[in-house]
Amino acid sequence: MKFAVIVFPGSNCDQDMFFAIQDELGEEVEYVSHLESDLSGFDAVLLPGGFSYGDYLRSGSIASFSPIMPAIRAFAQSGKPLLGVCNGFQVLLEAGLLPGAMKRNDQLKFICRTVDLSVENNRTMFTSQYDEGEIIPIPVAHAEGNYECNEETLTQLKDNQQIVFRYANDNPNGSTDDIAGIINEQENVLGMMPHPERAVSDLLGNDSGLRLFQSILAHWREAHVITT
Amino acid sequence: MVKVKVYVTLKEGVLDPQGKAVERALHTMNYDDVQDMRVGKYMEFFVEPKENVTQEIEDMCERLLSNPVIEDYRYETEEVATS
Amino acid sequence: MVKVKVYVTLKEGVLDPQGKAVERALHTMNYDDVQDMRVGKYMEFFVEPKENVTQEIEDMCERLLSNPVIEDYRYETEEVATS
Amino acid sequence: MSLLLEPSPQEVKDRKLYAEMGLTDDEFSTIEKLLGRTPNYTETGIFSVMWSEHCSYKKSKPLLSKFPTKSPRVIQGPGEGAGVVDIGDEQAVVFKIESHNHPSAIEPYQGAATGVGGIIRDVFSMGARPIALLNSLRFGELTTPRTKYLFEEVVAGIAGYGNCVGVPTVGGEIQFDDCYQGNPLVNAMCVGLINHEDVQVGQAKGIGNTVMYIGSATGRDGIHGATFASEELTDESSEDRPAVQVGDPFMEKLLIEACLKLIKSDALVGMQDMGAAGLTSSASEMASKAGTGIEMDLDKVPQREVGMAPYEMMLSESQERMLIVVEKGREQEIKDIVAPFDLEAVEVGVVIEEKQFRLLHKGEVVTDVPVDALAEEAPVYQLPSKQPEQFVMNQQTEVVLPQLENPEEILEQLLQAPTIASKEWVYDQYDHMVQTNTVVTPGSDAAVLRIRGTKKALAMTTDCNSRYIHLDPLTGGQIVVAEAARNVVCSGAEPIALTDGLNFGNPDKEEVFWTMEQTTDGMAKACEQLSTPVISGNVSLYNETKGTSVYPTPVIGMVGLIHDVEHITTQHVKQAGDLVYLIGE
Ligand SMILES: Nc1ncnc2c1ncn2[C@@H]1O[C@H](COP(=O)(O)OP(=O)(O)O)[C@@H](O)[C@H]1O
Repeated sequence: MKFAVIVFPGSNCDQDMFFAIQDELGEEVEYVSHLESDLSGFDAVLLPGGFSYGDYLRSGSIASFSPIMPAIRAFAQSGKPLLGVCNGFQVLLEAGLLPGAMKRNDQLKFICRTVDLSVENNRTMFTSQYDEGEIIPIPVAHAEGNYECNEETLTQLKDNQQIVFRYANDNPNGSTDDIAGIINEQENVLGMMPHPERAVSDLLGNDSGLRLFQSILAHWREAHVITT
Repeated sequence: MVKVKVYVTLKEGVLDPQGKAVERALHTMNYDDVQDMRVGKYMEFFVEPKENVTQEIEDMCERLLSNPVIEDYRYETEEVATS
Repeated sequence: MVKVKVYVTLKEGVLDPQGKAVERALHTMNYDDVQDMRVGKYMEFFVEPKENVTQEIEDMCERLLSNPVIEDYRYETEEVATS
Repeated sequence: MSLLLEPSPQEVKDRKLYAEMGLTDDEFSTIEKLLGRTPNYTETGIFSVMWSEHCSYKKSKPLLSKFPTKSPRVIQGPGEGAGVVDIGDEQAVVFKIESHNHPSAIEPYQGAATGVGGIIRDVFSMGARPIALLNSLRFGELTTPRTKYLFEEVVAGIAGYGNCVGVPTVGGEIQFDDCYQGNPLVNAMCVGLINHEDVQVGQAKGIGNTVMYIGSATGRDGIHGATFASEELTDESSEDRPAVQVGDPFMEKLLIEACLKLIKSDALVGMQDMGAAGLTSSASEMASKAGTGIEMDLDKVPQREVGMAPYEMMLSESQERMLIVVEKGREQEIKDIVAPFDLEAVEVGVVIEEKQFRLLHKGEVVTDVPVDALAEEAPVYQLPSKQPEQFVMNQQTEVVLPQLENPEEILEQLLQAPTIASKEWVYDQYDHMVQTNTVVTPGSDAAVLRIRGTKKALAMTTDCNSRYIHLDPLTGGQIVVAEAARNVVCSGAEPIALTDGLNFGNPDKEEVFWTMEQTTDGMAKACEQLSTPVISGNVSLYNETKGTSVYPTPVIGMVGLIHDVEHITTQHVKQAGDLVYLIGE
């Protein structure tokens, strides 16, 4: 399986994402510059965290006009897995690929720590390797992760089970309904504030994010490999 | 040149954590009667005068300068002599 | 009530990385003629009318709402009926 | 300031304008002798920054020379942007500490942020990828709104910059004490990782080679910052600053990535960041180290503001700028390498044979001085010192052993003291995990980072107990080094080298200088004993307000090597039933 990690100017979790796939998941992965315009050779696309364009104005806003964006939209259309983490999630929101918007954390500070997430929906291509309702510790690191949407959108997210992750115990940023990650209606575009790619190795004390990438792989294998 | 001033604020009904914090800070500094503090963005820039300049400014505001999902914007323009 | 609007901008000569980045972004979106973009803060709030209200607002601006080392501020006030 | 209004050389001399820039009468006449004429306004400004304590170490050099700087592992000791130490497998670790005390006292967020930016540039200008940041902070007691403001903003500034550039802030230390009330200390350390073959030097070699400028345009920010750092803070200090430097971490991130590409090109000859004294120090030092000269055309320097005078351009401390020397004729290659990062490399000058530092502006020569006069021939002072009476009194004080009646209560009180209490509030704001190498996160004795692709790891810490040094500088100086080494050892590492940030008061006071001598004696001795050479460092003097100096605060940043990640130990208690031992006296 072949992954793409998109690199915007100011992305800084691109390498973490790359190594998570290459070293821990053991699959093929390439960096793709924001200046490129074609993603057709890839089976999954990852938008990493960081501060694209310094996160000036609003997080992810300037990146959402990058030359690569039409290819990302097309990729989302194709039904293949598109994952945005942290800044990647913010880019997906700014680009309108996921509903809602981000505000500054309600305590107005950057926050970096490991929080408990509950897996609200394990029937997606990103979460099949988790149990429903399972609590997993995953690090967050952001200043603008306070997810906001209107009532109508929230109802829709709930009705369609688009809320994939919630903060289980303490909500670090004040997000609406403790939302930590949401998926689009077609269920192939996931955006989440916590960083699964930071939780893929025993040496660093946490590998509970690895199963997210394994889920993507399992989904791809089902479609492409004849199980013996 | 046309001087443009853009004001971006959170939509009514959207909680403003920053405004809240600033208001609280002012209260602790004994400015007790400060109410309904909202913090937004203010942008100033220049563009060439042209026929459809207001349309262009609105486009910029809607596409980049504000996020219509949670923000409102308004703007003012003023013709200024080139310096 | 008095409605107060405060505009905070970086002092002239102080680098505005945000303004620079936004200007660049607008250029790549083909708004080529945008120049001298500066991004600042905009605040709105209400206070009770009182004699020394302008003095009080200036105090707030200097003590908290702006950072006098790198920012300038200006403000407008307007009497409004209590809602 | 327009060129027309610039004072003539005679006026600079007669009206003693040089004194306002920080030069003494003697220093000014030395300059006249070196030049064989009276320097003009721009030249005087250039000398004043290059001969400031901040750039020349004219008052601290004799003390620094006591430090051991060599070991079989040391590849580059003091003298370059940062020191370089071998860690095997053709890899090396690069690190340095730097203070940003006075800017942080005036504008804490930007002061701290630009301090972080500056130290990161020192490390990647050596060719290393920055892999970790640490800091060491000192504030007054957390009882006044001003101190709380300074504390919160400094932490926010460090976080704002480090988080954005994607270098994890993995450690640090904070002390609150009244002596820092008017003069907080903000020291930042950066650690980088490099392959031996990539080590760069900041040298302008090769006559005819091209000098190029990359990064932010030059504005009027922080003019005379180096001089400012070499003076006491006064109530007027805020007005002293023409414009505070504002950091642009996004630009820095682009520079890091672009420069780490550049070092792979053999068209690159030398690279240096524009830190204190900006264009002046970077250009003249690069030439001086290479035994060459540089001629620069200031009209080509990217400028953010209109009508900048040569004086302003040369003394500006605008952030996020790099100066590189490139093989003649290969400028386009360099431009092509940096272009994808939205950066431009601009030709601003040429390496010349004559060892002169020559600047042109609007077709006129506005500066023409020997490079060595700037970089090498700055005066060095042997300052007088005197044992403070306070010290004698301290020595005579009888040791009192406190009798505790309610130890539990006392312990609780101690744990509540901000200096001792958990610093989670602080390091929660730092992204300490980005780059996913942080094995031991903040909160333990030392931070530990694995080196990807090897079994090795690095331990790192910053330490300084300034009260000990205040009471007994010789012993205290030894203690700081030993404490850092213990922290490194406790994490499972072998200490390999250190960087030091010497923060003191006004060295012209004999008592202060005595303390500096004693402290550095103690440090040097401990460094010898522990075989931990000093590979880089920084000196920040004049940390005083209203005549009162801060405690002597020589911050140690130490790095240790863990040969096998299996051997990493953390501070935390692991399970009930484990035995507790006390080792040592
Ligand atoms: N206290 C110190 N101990 C050891 N080396 C020091 C100390 N202070 C400064 N140095 C060294 O002197 C050199 C010049 O320092 P500095 O002027 O701060 O460099 P830069 O201009 O690159 O910031 C550097 O190599 C630095 O490591």
